[in-house]
Amino acid sequence: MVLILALPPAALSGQQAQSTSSPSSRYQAPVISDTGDLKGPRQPIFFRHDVHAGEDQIPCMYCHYSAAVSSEPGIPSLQTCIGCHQVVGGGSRRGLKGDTTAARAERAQVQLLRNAWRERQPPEWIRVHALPGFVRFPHMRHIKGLSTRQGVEANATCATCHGDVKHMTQVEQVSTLRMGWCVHCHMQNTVTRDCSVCHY
Amino acid sequence: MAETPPPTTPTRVTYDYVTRTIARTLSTPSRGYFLLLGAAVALLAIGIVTLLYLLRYGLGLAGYSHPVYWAVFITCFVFWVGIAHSGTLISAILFLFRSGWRTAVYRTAEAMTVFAVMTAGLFPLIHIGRQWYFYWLIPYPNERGLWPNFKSPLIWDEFAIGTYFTVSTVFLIMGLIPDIAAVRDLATGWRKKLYALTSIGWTGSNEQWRHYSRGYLYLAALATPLVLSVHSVVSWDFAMALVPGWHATIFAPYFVAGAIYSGCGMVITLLTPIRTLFGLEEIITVKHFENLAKLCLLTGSIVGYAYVCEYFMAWYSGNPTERAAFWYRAFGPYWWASWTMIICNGFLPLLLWVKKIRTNITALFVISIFVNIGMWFERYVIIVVSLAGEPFTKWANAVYNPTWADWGIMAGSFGWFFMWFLLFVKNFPAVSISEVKEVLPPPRSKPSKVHV
Amino acid sequence: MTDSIDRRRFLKVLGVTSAGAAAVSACGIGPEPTERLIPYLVQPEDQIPGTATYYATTCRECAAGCGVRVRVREGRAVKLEGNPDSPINRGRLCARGQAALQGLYNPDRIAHPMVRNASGKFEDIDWDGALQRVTAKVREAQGKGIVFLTGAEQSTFGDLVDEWMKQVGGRRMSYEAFGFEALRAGNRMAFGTATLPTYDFANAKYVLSFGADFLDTWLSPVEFQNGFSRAHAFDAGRPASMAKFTYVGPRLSLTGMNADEWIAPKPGSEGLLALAMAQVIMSQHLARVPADASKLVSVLAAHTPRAVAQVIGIDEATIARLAREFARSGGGLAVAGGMATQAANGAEIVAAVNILNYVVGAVGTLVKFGADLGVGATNTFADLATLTSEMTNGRVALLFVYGTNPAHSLPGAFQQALGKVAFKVSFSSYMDETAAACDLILPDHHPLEQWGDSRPRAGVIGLQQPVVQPVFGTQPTGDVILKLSGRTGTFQDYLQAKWRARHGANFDQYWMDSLAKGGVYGEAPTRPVRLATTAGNFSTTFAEVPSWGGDGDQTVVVFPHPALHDGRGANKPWLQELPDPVSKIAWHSWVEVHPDTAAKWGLATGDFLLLQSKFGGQKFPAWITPSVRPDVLAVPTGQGHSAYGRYAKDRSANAFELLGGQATVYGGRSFIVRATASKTGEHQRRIATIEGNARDLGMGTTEVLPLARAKALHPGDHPFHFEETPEYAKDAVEWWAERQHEKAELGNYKGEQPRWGLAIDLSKCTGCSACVTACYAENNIATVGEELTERRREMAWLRLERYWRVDEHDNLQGAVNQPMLCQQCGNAPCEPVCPVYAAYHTPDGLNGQVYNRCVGTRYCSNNCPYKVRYFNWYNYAEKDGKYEAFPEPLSMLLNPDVTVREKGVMEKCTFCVQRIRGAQNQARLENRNVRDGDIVTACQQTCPSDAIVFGDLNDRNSRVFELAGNPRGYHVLAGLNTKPAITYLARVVAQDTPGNG
Amino acid sequence: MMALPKPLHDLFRPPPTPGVLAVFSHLDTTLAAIKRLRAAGHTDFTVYSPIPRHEIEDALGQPVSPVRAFTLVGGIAGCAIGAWITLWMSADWPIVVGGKPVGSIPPYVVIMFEMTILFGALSTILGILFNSLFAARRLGTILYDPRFTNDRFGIFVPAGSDKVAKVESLLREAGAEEVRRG
Repeated sequence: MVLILALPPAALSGQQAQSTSSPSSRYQAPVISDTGDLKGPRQPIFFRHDVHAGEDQIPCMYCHYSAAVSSEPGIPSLQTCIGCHQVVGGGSRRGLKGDTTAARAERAQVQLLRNAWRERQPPEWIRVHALPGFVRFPHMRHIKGLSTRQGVEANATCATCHGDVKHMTQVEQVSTLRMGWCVHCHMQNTVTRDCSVCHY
Repeated sequence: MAETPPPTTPTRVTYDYVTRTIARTLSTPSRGYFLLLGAAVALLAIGIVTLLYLLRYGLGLAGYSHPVYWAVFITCFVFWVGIAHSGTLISAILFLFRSGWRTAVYRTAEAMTVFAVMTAGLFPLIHIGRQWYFYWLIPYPNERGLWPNFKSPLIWDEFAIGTYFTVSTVFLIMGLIPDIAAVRDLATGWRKKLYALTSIGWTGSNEQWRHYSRGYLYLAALATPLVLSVHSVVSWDFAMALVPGWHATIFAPYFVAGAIYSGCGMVITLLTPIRTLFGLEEIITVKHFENLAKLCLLTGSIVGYAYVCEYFMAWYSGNPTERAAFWYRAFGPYWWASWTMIICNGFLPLLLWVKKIRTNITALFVISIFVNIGMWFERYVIIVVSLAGEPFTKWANAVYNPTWADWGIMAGSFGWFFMWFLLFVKNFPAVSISEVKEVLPPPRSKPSKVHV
Repeated sequence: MTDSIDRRRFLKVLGVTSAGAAAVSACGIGPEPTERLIPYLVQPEDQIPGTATYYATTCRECAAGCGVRVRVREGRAVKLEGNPDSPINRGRLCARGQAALQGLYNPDRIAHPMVRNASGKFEDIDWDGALQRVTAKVREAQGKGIVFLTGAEQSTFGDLVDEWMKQVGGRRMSYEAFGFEALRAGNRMAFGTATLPTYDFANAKYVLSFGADFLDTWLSPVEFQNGFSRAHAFDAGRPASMAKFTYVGPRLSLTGMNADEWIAPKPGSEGLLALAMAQVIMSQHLARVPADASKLVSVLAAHTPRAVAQVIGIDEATIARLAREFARSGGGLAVAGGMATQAANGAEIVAAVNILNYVVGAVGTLVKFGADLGVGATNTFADLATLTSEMTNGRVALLFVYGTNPAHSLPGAFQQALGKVAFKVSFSSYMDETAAACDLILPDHHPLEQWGDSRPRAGVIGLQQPVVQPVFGTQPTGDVILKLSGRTGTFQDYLQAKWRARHGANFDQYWMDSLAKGGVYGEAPTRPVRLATTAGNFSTTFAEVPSWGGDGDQTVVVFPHPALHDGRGANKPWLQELPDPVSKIAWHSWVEVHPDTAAKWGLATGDFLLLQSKFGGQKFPAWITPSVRPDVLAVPTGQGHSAYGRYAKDRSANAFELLGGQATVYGGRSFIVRATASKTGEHQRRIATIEGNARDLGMGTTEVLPLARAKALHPGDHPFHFEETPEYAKDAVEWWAERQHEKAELGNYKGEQPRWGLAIDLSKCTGCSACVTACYAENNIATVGEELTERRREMAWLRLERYWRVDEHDNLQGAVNQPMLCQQCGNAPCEPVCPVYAAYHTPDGLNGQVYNRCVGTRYCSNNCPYKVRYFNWYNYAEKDGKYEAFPEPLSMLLNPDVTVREKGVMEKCTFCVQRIRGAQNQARLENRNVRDGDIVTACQQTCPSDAIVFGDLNDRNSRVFELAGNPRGYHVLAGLNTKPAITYLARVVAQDTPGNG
Repeated sequence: MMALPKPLHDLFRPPPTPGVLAVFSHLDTTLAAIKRLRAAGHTDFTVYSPIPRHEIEDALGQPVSPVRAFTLVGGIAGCAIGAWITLWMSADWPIVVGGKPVGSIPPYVVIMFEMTILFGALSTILGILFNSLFAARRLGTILYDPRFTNDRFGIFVPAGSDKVAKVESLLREAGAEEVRRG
């Protein structure tokens, strides 16, 4: 685990990052002038998945590193953020296209993070995807199962439930996460519908 | 008003007399009526408050104690379902048998049935642990794609009780329609409007009578197996389980007989004051009571026979757990409940062999009260004592005692029942007008020997 | 006292709040509150969210020093399990060890230092201020007497205290309420060494206990139980190897009820029995007697069976038979302790038993001096009596108390003497009686929060490491002492320095290995001992059975409670709610009365008896039982606290108050006292949670086989085959059953699936109830408290049913213990009656219980013949509710993998389905199938006697498959055709009729 | 009175039927009147009675009520629905309980039975309502007397102005206590 934390994102994503890194085809996250229109809950720091996962192509499991090996995906520790943001001050990504106001705004968000780290006060993220206490959702089983079945890399399976987070400026819940939704998928994939797989 | 009454009939009891006597029961209520109604509502209030407590804090407020997981609530449930049985029996089965005497008592019995089922139906909702999820027992399409388990006797129960409630309600309403029309034609003011609406255009024309009589006959024919099935299904709640003292093939007929027995008892209990208060002595005669008493005697004897059978089979089977269960029942810590039940249901009805007792309404009233008590205890014994004496594992040395919450809900159920019953008898004819007339000789211009 | 913990700080530690919080809120009504996720600042390296991490440390609940592994999830310790590397407990743990977590997260812990102010009340003080005061007081008290009182503390911490005391001119004393003074004195008398040897039960061929409760409270119970069950278990196929166990004592304890034979001589005369047996063995040359034993001949000659039979109340033939059995077994091990050695002549009794061991050659082979037990180094009761008088006389100016609660267990004189001490400092983390009497409280970390070690026996050092962040604002006493003694560094540095001194080269590797393994596990060489020259000099004391202190017509035996022990367990609801293995009484104390006595007095179970000794009087509800001698009343300790938190305070009566303060000649304490008994007229409706008697044996519930019959069994035999279907109907029933099951395999039930099953060997099960507490811990089972326990609403998914076992003359010989849990029936009666499929059959053969689907009709429980389903009558997780089972921070130990059930829901044993699913998930990640042994249920994991085995019944190579086919195997209530997944292996009893030695 | 569009007006407020209403105090006179009316070729007259009397039915010679068909169809449909919900719902999410087949008939018979009764009874009620209230002559279009629910019998004979007098006399002759035109 220590090893993974110490490596830069590209090292982890390996080949994939190389193969898709043609600069022209790269997704560029939009400039957001009015955050009030965005769906999903407002987070204490305006962390943009579309910038990190979309534009910068950081694999999901760089931050949510335990998703493929544990039942809980975990949320990255502040150290993970600061690992990059010690150097990356924000406001210089391609997608901004030189918009100085936007760049200043993004730098301000990075500054919030740096302050939190300095004051050792982690931000309280608002939970977007929550299941009731009586449901078990082992992330690693789903990631393994979906990636095997669909023949894709583990990071590509997240979207099945979480939606296209890579292009979400602010993360919102796209699936109902209700039992009917779970069961529907289980039946489509002919996996068990036994109650005690999720409820115990 | 009949001009030349037939000699065989008392002069006073004519069609008109019947209509007016029965319609008089709907006159402005007395203070006593309001006192009774107030008492019923007060009891109901106790029940509601208790229920709120149960909802807030949990079923732990009741006396439940491992392994007695069903107790007073289910006892009351079976008690009220049992009460509900004589109504349809009297109105449907005796109708099919063309028993003339039923006409004077069947309306009361049928109303009692409907309200008793309404009461009984509350208990399964109250007694479950998460009352707010009661609708999960209903097969409705839902997002989760889940259905109830039709193998569970509780689902059978739900269907049986639901059907019984529906059918007995429509049966009661069907019977009421011609009578409401009769009352409508006497009433004035808002009541006339109410009855005009509820009699849905009844005139007594030959077309109406033609379909009505046929339909009523089919309803009776459907209700008859239903009556037998409902209490059989209720008995299977127990007989399908493997608890010694429950798991017996005799349960269905035993419960049906017990139900009719308790129902007849309750009919006597209810009719006695109604008859006196509303001055219906000439419509509901001692003969009616005697017939009810005979029915009690018959069903009571069947119940007594079932008791003997149960004990005999427990001994004769040689099954040690069965024997232990019945030994516990008779001589265990709940012996008093068992013997109350045996005396009230096994021995008390034997008094009805004596014609003097059978025709003494005061005596019958007292006996009927004991019948009710005895039948309540029968369910208590079957449910609580069988569970408490569970002989499979010695873990089961139960210390069950009901608490205020048990009694509160039970009181509430009596309040609920009597509230509806009292409201009913003051607003709708408590004795069938048209059917009582049917057993009277029709008015003729010249005396005739035509059969009644 | 219960300062609310700083929740924010907690959450930072936790990393994610979701798991625990969601588990508690469970299935509430209404919209889910907005959840917040608080990230770690720095991710702990060895923790993965959603995955448990295990840390090895050492259990400090008693002096046995078992190794434990702590399961940590998201920074919370959620479960303790035995450390398989530890030679002491070999991966097993007792109920008290399991409950250590409730000490860590106890809601009544002292959160901050507290000082007694002028008005006599405690007020908070900061650590700096507190330490300044202590420094000042130490300076003041120097030369006027400083005493540091600890519990049994054979550890580096003890060394530190010794150093500090030397520095300030004080002294350290250690105190254990149930010390082993008689054992030490007896060993000195017989062998000239006052140390406590270790006992090798596993290799014994005959175990004879003179009151030593080695399965519950004596020395090292988990270790001994593990060894004992190896010796005492019966395994068909292997040469019959069952060691007979005979128990000698006035009452059946947990240990006693496992005996094959119970001998109840007059209390205090046990030594005579041992001597008479030795006499028979020597005179009849039944064993190869060591040469130097010849000097005993003359002593023993006075103790022929004929001579002692009258005094001890056991007939001559029995004594001779016991001697023959013991000697001829070729591996007899006799142990003395507990009740038999608490009389004034306790040391002599031990010496007599030592002689018995010696003459059969057990000393040196089964009794191993050399691997001496650390608990033998505590101060004696006489020392404590001296301390008391010193305190009374003002010769102690400053008293430190650490890890012990003398104000509860020592006589009243000690409490009065405490008042004479100028300044008292307690390091207790709980407001126990001693802390409440002190002037300053410097709350210590819980052992799971701090560094330390423990030397339970020579050769073994258990290492103790912090496994969770401190829950409260406590400080480790080691750090405090270092600060007080003016040294730099933490106790961790001190500990490492000490270890480094012991092991110089390559220390870092050594340290990491020790941390990973949980300690250093060596074996001390056995030291040969010879009979001391004085060995035969004691027998004069046996001229008659002694009388003990006090007056009154009744003999009252005070014994340690198996779970609460001397009272230290009383603040843990798991232990309070754990029914005593013998009496099955929970949450309160009792007095054991023989039925004959009860009949004489007109006493019913539950009637209160006032026991009045010369030293004090206490009221106890009577429990009428044949498991006690008619002339003896027995009372457990553990209850009757006047402080010690919400679970312990003002609960029942303190048996210690009956006892006197006079030390015996060997420096111990007499736990037998004369008293008068009178009825008070009060009555408790229900005191025991369960009653079982001999009649229930063989009724399809509990099966017992005599040894001879068990030996004659061949594979494939079915001694308990219960044939309910008559011959003529058999074909029809089988055809029907087959059709049923064919149709039952529709849908997703097709295909090869495992069928999980359990095998429980009743020959191994001792009834110690460790599994019960383990189950509580693993499955978030609510404790319901005394009131609801009395109403039989306890939630124990796994209960131990105790059935008395009598011989052909109806004399009680012991008990059979049967763990009763959900049988996961193949044809489960509970399932079809559920209207909403909350109880249903999983494809892998479990009786699933879907809590969130349950509406609570309770029909399933009514239809369960085993009565193993439990209902949530209230919301036991409701915050500040009347019956709240997990008040903060107790909720921290909730297992995040298991739903916390809400009110109105039925629950039951699931075979630890969360562990099954966890193992399946893990196996799938590794692209393999689940292997036998991957899944270990919580009860199996902790069982000190290895009586429970879990596995797949469809796997022909699994251990459980093999055991299920054992001819001793049977299903409970097989006649009901429920097809349980649990196979019980009948208890085998080594019954030897007289003359059949 | 609210004005209704014509088709609705016709439906809800049909015009009164002209005819004659006779009130009888005795059953035998009523029966006599029926006989005479039938002999006179009247078929669509309405007889009111406080109770159903088989003598009247006999005298009228009506066919058996079609309500029984409703009962039969309802019962069969109920049984089928009972079978369908139990079997289909069990198979929709097959769950094994107590080692029993997913679709086990014996317990489902109970549900089928109850559904038979329920649907049979409900469709019987529908049959009665349909036949006697909607398919029969509409209330309010013919003359009625409140005494008919008490102790009087009545006969309403629809008759145009041409026949009224003749019918009146016929009824009076049969023993009518009172005759009215409407």
